[in-house]
This record gives sequence, structure tokens and C-alpha cells, in this order.
Amino acid sequence: MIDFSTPPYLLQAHTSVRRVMVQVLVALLPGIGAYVWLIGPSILLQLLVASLAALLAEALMLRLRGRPLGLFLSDGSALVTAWLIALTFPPLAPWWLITVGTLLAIVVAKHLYGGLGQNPFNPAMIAFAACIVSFPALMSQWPVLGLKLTLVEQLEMIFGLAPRIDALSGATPLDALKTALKIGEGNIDIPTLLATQEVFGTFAGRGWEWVTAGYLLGGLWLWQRKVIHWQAPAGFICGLSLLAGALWLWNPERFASPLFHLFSGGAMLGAFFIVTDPVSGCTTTRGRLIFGFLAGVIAYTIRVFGGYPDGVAFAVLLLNLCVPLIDMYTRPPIFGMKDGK
Amino acid sequence: MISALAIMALGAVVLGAALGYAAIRFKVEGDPLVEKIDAILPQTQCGQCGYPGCRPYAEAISAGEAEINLCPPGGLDGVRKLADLLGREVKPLAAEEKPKQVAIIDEQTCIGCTLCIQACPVDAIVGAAKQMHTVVESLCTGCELCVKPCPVECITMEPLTEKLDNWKWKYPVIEIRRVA
Amino acid sequence: MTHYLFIIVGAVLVNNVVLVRILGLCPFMGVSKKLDTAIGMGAATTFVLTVSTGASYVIDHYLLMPFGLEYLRTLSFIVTIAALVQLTEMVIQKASPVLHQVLGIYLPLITTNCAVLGVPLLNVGNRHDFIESLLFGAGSAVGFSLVLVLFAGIRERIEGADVPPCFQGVAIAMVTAGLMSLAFMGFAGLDKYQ
Amino acid sequence: MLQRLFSFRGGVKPETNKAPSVQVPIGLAPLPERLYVPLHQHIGGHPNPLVEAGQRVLKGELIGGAEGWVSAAVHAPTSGTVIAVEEHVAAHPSGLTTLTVVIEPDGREEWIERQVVDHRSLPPERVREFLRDAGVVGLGGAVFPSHAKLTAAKAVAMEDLVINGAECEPFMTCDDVLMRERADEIVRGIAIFRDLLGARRVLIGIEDNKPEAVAAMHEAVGRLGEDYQVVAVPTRYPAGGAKQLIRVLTGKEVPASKRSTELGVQCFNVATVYTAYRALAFGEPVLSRIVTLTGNVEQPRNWEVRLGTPMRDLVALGRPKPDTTRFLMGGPMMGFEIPDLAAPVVKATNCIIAGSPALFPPAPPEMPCIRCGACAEACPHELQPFDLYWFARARNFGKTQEYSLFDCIECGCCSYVCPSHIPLVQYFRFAKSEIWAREREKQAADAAKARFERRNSREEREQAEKAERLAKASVARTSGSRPAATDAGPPARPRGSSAEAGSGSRAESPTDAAAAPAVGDAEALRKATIVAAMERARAQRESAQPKNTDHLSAAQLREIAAIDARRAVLGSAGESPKGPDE
Repeated sequence: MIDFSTPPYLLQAHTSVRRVMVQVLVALLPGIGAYVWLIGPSILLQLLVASLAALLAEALMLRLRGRPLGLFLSDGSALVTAWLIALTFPPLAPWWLITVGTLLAIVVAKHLYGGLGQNPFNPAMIAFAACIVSFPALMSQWPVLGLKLTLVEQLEMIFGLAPRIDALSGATPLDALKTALKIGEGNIDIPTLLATQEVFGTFAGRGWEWVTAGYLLGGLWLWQRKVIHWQAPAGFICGLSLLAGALWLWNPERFASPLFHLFSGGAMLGAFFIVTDPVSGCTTTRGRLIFGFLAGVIAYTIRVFGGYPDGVAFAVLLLNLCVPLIDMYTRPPIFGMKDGK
Repeated sequence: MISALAIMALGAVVLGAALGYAAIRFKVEGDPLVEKIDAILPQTQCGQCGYPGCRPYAEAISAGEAEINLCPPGGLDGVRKLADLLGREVKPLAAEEKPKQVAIIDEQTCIGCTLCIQACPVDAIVGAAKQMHTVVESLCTGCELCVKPCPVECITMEPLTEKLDNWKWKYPVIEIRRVA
Repeated sequence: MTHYLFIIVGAVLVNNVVLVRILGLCPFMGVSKKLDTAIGMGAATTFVLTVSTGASYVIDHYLLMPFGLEYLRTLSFIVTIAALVQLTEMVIQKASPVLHQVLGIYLPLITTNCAVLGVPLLNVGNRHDFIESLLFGAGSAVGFSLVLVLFAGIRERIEGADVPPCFQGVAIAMVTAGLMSLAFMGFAGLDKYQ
Repeated sequence: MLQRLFSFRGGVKPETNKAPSVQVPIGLAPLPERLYVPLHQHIGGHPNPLVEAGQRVLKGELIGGAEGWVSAAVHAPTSGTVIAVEEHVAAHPSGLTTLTVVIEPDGREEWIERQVVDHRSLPPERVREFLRDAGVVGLGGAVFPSHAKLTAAKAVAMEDLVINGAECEPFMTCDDVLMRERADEIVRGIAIFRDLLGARRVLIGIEDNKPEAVAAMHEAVGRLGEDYQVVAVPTRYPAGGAKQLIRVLTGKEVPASKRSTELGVQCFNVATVYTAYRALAFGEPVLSRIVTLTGNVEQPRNWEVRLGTPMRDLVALGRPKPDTTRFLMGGPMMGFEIPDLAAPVVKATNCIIAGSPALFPPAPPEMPCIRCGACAEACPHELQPFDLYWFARARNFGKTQEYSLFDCIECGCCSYVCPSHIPLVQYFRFAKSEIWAREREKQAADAAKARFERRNSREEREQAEKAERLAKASVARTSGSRPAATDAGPPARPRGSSAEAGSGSRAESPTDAAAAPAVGDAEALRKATIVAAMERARAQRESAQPKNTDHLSAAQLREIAAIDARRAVLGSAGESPKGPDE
């Protein structure tokens, strides 16, 4: 065994991929806590299902590709993908849907491209987009608000033992708003809707606003720990709220406030946990800003004007496509070359 | 029926005229691509590609007559560069890739026949009739053309030895596999 | 005005020729290995497609329809496109021999690029007027180029990735194209917003 | 005297570990049994040996003369006998050998006649030559010949001379102790460089973790009445990199594509300045240097070591602890592991660190890059190491150059912070040496092409001349005399079309045509033509290499032999009618 000894012989202590991933997982905890408070323990079950599926898929692919299992299974990257999938899917989605999504993410979006660090697309978002395109009905069955099911009932639903009752006819606040506007055909305005319908809370979806606030908290912690850079989330929030704000100021009856949009759907999760993914995101400082900003703009466009309830996943995937170009054109000048050539 | 024919004929005449004009206006002289291809080839002039020298091979590639993977001295890197330039698919080398070599003349055996001198395409062998010959190592391209003509088989190809001047940092060993 | 906007948005994003209509896949897979080539091919196709939609509209409306010769539509469109492609090829060969060589067979193949024939035919099918036809043609061309360039960027990056051997090359490119298509599905419905 | 400081981006702050080796003053390393002085200890031309085995040399005697302008001389570090001039293992990561003069010291330390010069009384060119012949090179580790850096740019006025005493590498203290103990000599040496360059201002940069050195230098500057500014710069690796120090002290950024003199600034290491002063003021060429011996040893210390002392002898002075597994030359950030302790101390050896697994834990396994960007933040040259790595790993060297690979100073900051523990610097070194190798190959190819073309045109010319001669000869000869058609030769082998032969025949035909009417003799013409044709065939045979005959199976070889045999029969049959005819 030749020890290929390479400088530097000193390495910074306490830096490793695993440490980065574990911190991301920890940062998700406040959001998960709020989720449990809102929906019940079923989300924990979904997290478990997704984690198991992800680890199994990862192990299988590593074995097939002849890579060391222990090293890569313990790096935590598969878990991060799994958790993001579980948190973006409806909490009472059948177990196989989550599993299929996770397999797609790990096998196709991650390992076909060479595994950790080499995937051009965000695996979790691939899973979400593929599932919402393939199973639109299942992916829009959210529990009706205030529905308190016992753990057993939730279990039965996830594993398909109980009929998928009307209790699941709920919608995300975003979807509810969109549908109501469509049904109202211009006779109804947003302030009234927000005030009358019980699905809406203080400034966004009832209950959901606290889940997203949990993500915001976790995201800020990640930033404080220097795990993520501020540019991408700032760009995302900026892009989303600028567009939302402009339309809201123009016509507050048809367009909801930026605050509503920021705390609805996957905006906060996207801003701090998805557009910040370094692997599939931009790597230059300006690139991250552009990436976040455009993702915010597209997410808003799709969720308000498009055919899907939320646009974060598609926005991120579309921007993933642009990453090589953005990176190429925003490459910072190097030492000594700042005043042009 | 007549109108259909007339219209198609009219179209043909108009488009034909436009193309004819363009053919004169945008006429291209020569083929600058050959130079670019030739610059990538290693200029060993060894003929291992089946063409008598590097430039004829470059011309053949440019004309689309030859594959890009016929040049063993250029190695896979050369194939890659050609593929890059020409937008073709990288193919494995048609022949085996050899490490870079130089010809060495065994001075005990050499009879001074000058046949190798005549075979060397780059004048890298010095010597005179009935005198011992020797290879100027820095000029030898390792084309092996001198090996065959030697009547006493005194020329051998030796791989280039690593010295401090041509020593290279190695590709880092990927340790992932070792841990497995 | 919004009507024109919807046509453009629809052609570029929502019903992208490559990713949604699945037209013109041959150059999409063939000329996307390098960014520079992709940009050149995009420019050439954009030029041909835009001009050919205009030309075919003129031919259709002022030559074929007055004489009731709609059955010659495909034929005459192909002839027009072929001539235009020939012209483009000459210009490129003069202006950039390397690009010409790199585009290789794909340049004359613009003739048989189904997107180039498909778009004028779609125009006819959708009863677009001249402006609409041009916008639709230009939009489709921009959509094609956009996707081609983005795809080339991604492919250049994937080239360095540790892709499993059995998926290297075209296989992973096809997977990527599929995922791109998935991403573009997000635009669905954007051209129908009321 | 308030100096405004600038900052460079990136950098890291590893544990410095400098304290252990500065507790005791510089010690003089004892004379070893043998000295192994490599002839090539610097960047640039290889010096040729000027001594041979058995010859007696004096201390300071020239043993290797500078070869070319960018080169430096090498001297005997002590008096003694040359035992051999041979290949000996070099102080190099490869462990390869280099031409080395082996000297057995006689212990008498007999000096050559030392020539003292005043740099102000000589023209600058002479001073530069003197420095070259004294073997003065950059002792910070780069070992670039100093005299070649001592010419100001023509277009730009020389503003700042930066003297580098920053010494940012952890563990290393050789410059620190030199400044503490020999500040006067350094300050005097600076004057030489300042005068040669005509610099307006002199800035001495020292990291602020070396207050004693700052104080000593300050005092010396004051004592000698110079106006140099001694500046304590913030401790952050790699503040001691020439470009970083220039940036910190002057605000100027020197890119890889420019010389620093083009921006009106130049930088020298304190040890270099010291040796230059010794060379001019005492006539002592560079025979020794200060080496820090530290790390996992009982007695860390700085030693003044004669060049050529085997590292084993030096290391023994520090008494390595039992768990020592390896030795590094240079600092832990940029140094390398010494493959063989038989390698001698050379001008580049600033530090030797004994390493143990506890001191330098083995690197954790390399993980894939997750593009987190930590390396880009740490890079003092503001490169994108993860992109460089991506391309270097895929061997896409064109792209690495596009991403400014050659601006990388290999400081190791990127590897230091990498959460995936990727040996980034190693990838960059690999890419650089591959690119250099390619450049060499390209040059060789161009040269080969030129030679090939020259040879072709020469052969064409020779054949034309030969044909002409033959034609003339056939005119001169009366009919009946026979041209010596001795070249029956081996039977024709399968051959490809040959450019040479083709052009040869082109060149000949007009000659033949010209000869024909002049003679008017049908037979002579015929003979000349035959001879020319045979000549052509022979040339063709020799120049054309048969196609696809390099890797043949035994069966194929047999087949070819059979064909050749048949051809030989046919050939002789074809030639036989010629016999009676003639």
C-alpha cells in the first residue's frame, strides 16, 4: 500500500462532508417540529420511509458501482435528499409514492450522474416534479385543516389499509387561493378570501406559516454556521417578493402579498435548503444571487400563472439547467486581473 | 396542373439563381482545417496511420476519409484533441498505445551501413559509411522507421527514462477504492 | 399584444419544440457536445427557421392557396428550406470554417430537421397570420436554441462527472434530456392564463 | 511612520507551531563525512561540472559554472577532495537522482582567495554577474536566481522593494532567527538590491507573530541610519507568498502573466538579501544556509548547514522521537515528503520537519467534491479550485488553463479547508506538469516537422541533381558503355504512395525531357531513363514504410514471406530478359 503523501500535511479540523450534511438535517428540525404540531406524527413516519428508501437505494447503487458502502452511506447526503422529499410531499401520501420519488431521486438524479457532488439537478426536486407530473391527484391530497387523525389512522392511510377518505380533500393554501380565484371568476378578491376562509391564517396558510417560519429559523442558523451562503436565499426571497410585491401593489385584489407568498408552499424550504444546494446550484458569488433571484421569479410565475400549485421545484430544476452558463459568465476576476485584462 | 408546374418551376429558377449567386459570392479557397489538424499530430512522420506522413493523414482526416484514431504516437490524448476540434466521437486508439520511446543503436554491432540514416525522417541519426552511427536522443521521435532497415538488427527501441527534467506529478491516487 | 406574447411564450417555453413537441432531436443530441458548437447551430437554425416560416407563409398564401395547390405545401416548403439551408451553409463555410467542420453533417441536416418543416406546417394548422407565423417561427427557433445551449452547458459539465460506464455518452445525455423535459413541464399552463 | 496595510482575500490560519525551534540560537551543523553537492539547485540552466574525481577543491571554489543567464553557480562548501561526480538522489519529491559532486572534506576549511567588492563601484551588470557567480538564489524556497530579478522594467519606475520576512509557513523559523541574530547584515544587503533596482522605498514585511524579529530589524534599520520601513503584517497564511506580501504592503496585485517589476515592485527574501551581502562584502559565495529542524524531534533548532550535507546527518542532530514516521522538506503546507534521507541539504531546504502520525494525522479518505465553495473562499488568488479540480480530474487541461490554472501558487489553502479532503493541490500539480509535458511534446513535434520538411526538400534537390548528373554522364559516354546498374536490390515490397517519391519523379522528368533532344541518341536516353527509374524505385522503397505491418501475427508473417518469395521469383524472371539484351 503506497501512502500517496500530498501536501498540505495540515488539514483543518472539524470539516467534513458528513458534518455539513448533519448540520443541514439539524436545521430542518424546527420546521419538522412545527409540522408535527400541525399535522401529527405522520410526517415522522414519512421521514422514516423516505430515509429507509434513500439509504437502501444508495446502498444498492454504491454496490452496483463498486464504491465503498460505509463511507458514502454515512455521509448523510442521501438522508438530506430523503428528508427534503418527505417534507415536500403531502404528509399522508401513500408510502409507495414517497418510495418511488426517493428511488427516482437517488438512482436516476444522483447516481446515474456519478453520485455525490456530480448531479446537475437537485434530486429531491426531480422526485417532486416527476411525481406531481405523474400522480397529480395523489400529490395534491393534503389533509383538511384541523383534521386530527390518530397515529393508527394515519398509518393506515399511508400504507393504504384505509380508504383515502374525504379528509384528504384539503389543499395547500396556495392551491386554495388559486382555485377560489378561478371559481370566483373575478367576483371575489383576495382580502376577502383571506379574511373569510379558515385555511388562511395570520399572514399565510393557517398553521403552515409556522412550519415555514421553522424552516426560516433553521436556514438562518445554517447561515450563521456558515454552512450556506447568504446570496442564494437572499436572491430567492428578493426575486419572489419583488415580483409578488409589484403585482400586489398594482392589484391587491387579484394578487396576494409578498408575505403570503414567502410563507406559503415551499418558498422558505426552497430558499434555505434547496436553492442553497451547492452541488446543483451556482458556485460563484454573483451566480448564486442570479440563481436565487431567477428561481424566485420563476417560482412565483409558475405558482401564480402556471398550472401547478407550487413552482419552487420546477423553478429550481429550470435554474439547475442554467447553472453551467451562469457560472461561466459570472466567473469572478482573479488576483491581479481585476481591472480588465 | 399547368399552374402547379409553373409555380414549382418558378420556385426552382428563383432559388437556383439565389444559390448560384451565393456559390460565387461565398466561395471558399483552400482548407484551413488541415493546418489545425496537422498541428495536433505529433509529427513523428512514422506512417503508422497508413499515410506517408502526418500531413497526408491530416488531409485525409479533413476530407473525411480517415478515422481520427489511427495515430499511435499521438495517443488517446491526440484522439481526444482531434475529436474536440472536429466534433467527432472519441474512439479508442486503433493500435496499442506505447510509452514514448527512443531508438538506441548498439554501437558494438553497428556496421556503418547508413541504411538507418536514410530511413530516419527527421535526420536524428548521425554517422557516415563504415563509421559507427548514433541516435541524437533529443531529436528522435520514436517512429521506429530505422529499426527495420538495419541489416544487423542493432537498433532497439527503449522507453524514455524518467529524469528530473521530465518528471511529472502523478494523478492523485483515489483513496476511496482503497478504503472499500 | 398579450396575444402575441402568449404565442412567443408558448413557442419558447410551454410548447418548446424540442422538449415538449419532441421535434428536431437529431441536432439536439448531435450538436450539443460543446457549447460553442451549440451556439453556432442555434444561430444557424434560428436564422433558417425564422426565414423559412416567413417564406413558407408567403408561398402558402400567395402562390399555393390562390391556385388551390395546398397539396403541394409540404413539397414546396421543403424546397424553400433546402435552398435556405444551402445558403446558410455557404455563408458559414466562408465565415467560420471550423464551425462548418464542427457542425458537419448536422448543418445540411437542418433541411431534414423536422422542427424546421414542422413549425411552418403548425403555422398553417393553427391558422396563424403572417405576424403570428413569424413570431411563432422565431419563438420556436429561440426555444430550440435556448434548449440546445442549456443542454450543451450541462453536457460539458457532465463530461467531467463520474458517470457509470454503461451510461456514459449518449445514454446519460438522453437521461438529461428527459429531466430537462420534466423541468420544462413546469411551464405548462403559462400560455393559458386568463 | 504609519504604513497603510492592504489585505488579500482568502488565506487560512493553521496552528503556527513556531515557538519550539526559536528557543536556542542558530547552531553550526558539524562537518559531515561526505558532502553531496548537486549541480542543479536552482531554477534555470543546469551548471556543468568544473571539477573531476580526485581533484582537490578549496572552500568556496567554483565546482559548477552558471549555464545561461537564468542560472547560478555552485561552489565547494568546504575544502577537501572530490571523490566523484555522479548521480545521487536529489532533494526532490520524486526521489530521482541528479548529477552531484561528492566531496570528502579534509576538515581544514581552506578558503579560496576571497574577492570583496563594493557594489557602488561596479557597473550594475557586473554586480549581477557577480551575484550569479556567487550562486545567490531565492532562499525562500523558490530558488530563482536573484540576479535575474534585479533588473527594473524599462517602462515602469521602480517604486517599492519588498523584503520578505513574513515566513508564514507553520513550523518554519529560519528567517525569524536570521532576522533576530543577523539583522545588520540583512539591512546592509538590502542597500545592494535597492541600488541595483533604483527602488524609491523599501518595505520589510514581517508577520506580527514574530515581534522579536520586528524589533531586531527595526533596531538595525535605525542603527544603520536607513529609511526602510519595517512593517508587521497580520499573521495569515500565505501572507509570506511574494505576491500576497506585495499586495499587503503596496496594494498591488501581480498576476501570473506579469512580472512584478512591470508594476514597479520587486520582492526578495531576507535570507537571499543576507547571502547577497555576504557574497559582496566578504566574497563568500552561497555555501550554507539556515535550516529549521523541528517537529517530532527532541531538540528543535535552527542550524546553519553546509549545502550538500546529507539530510540524515542533519536530522540526527535533532534526535527524532521514536514514533517519527516521515520527514518533510519545506513547511507542512507546501513542502514535500523526503523520499530518501540520503538526499542532501540544498539551497531550497529551508526547513525539515520530523512527522509523526500524531503531528500530521493521515488525511481522511478523499470524498467527491460537493462544490461547497470553501476552497474558492480560501484561495488567495481568487481562483475557483473546485472548477479547476473538476477539469483536472477529467484531464480536460485546456479548460484548466482557461480557468487560470497557472495563477495557482500551490499554497494548499484549498486542500486545507476542503470538507471532502481532496488533495486539490496535487491535482493542480498533476495538471500543470501534464501541460508542460505537452508543451515540450508540441515543441518537439514542431522541430521534428521542420527537420522532416528540410530533409524532404534536400532529398528532392539531391535526386534532381543526381538525375542531371546521370543524364550528363550518359551524354558524355558513347554508346556501348554500360551504366553500373548494380542495384538489383531486394524484391519490391508492398508500398504506400509516397510523397517524397512522387515529388522526386516530378523533379526528374523535366531533366530527362531536356536531356533527350540534346543527345538525340535513343539508346542513351533509354539507359538514362532506366537508371533514373531504378533510382526512383529504390528511393521509394526506402522512404515508403509498408502499411499495417507493425503488429502481425505469425501466420500473417509467414504469408508475407511466401508472397515475397513468389515476388522474388517473378522479379528475377522479369529481370532475366534484360540480361541478354544488354
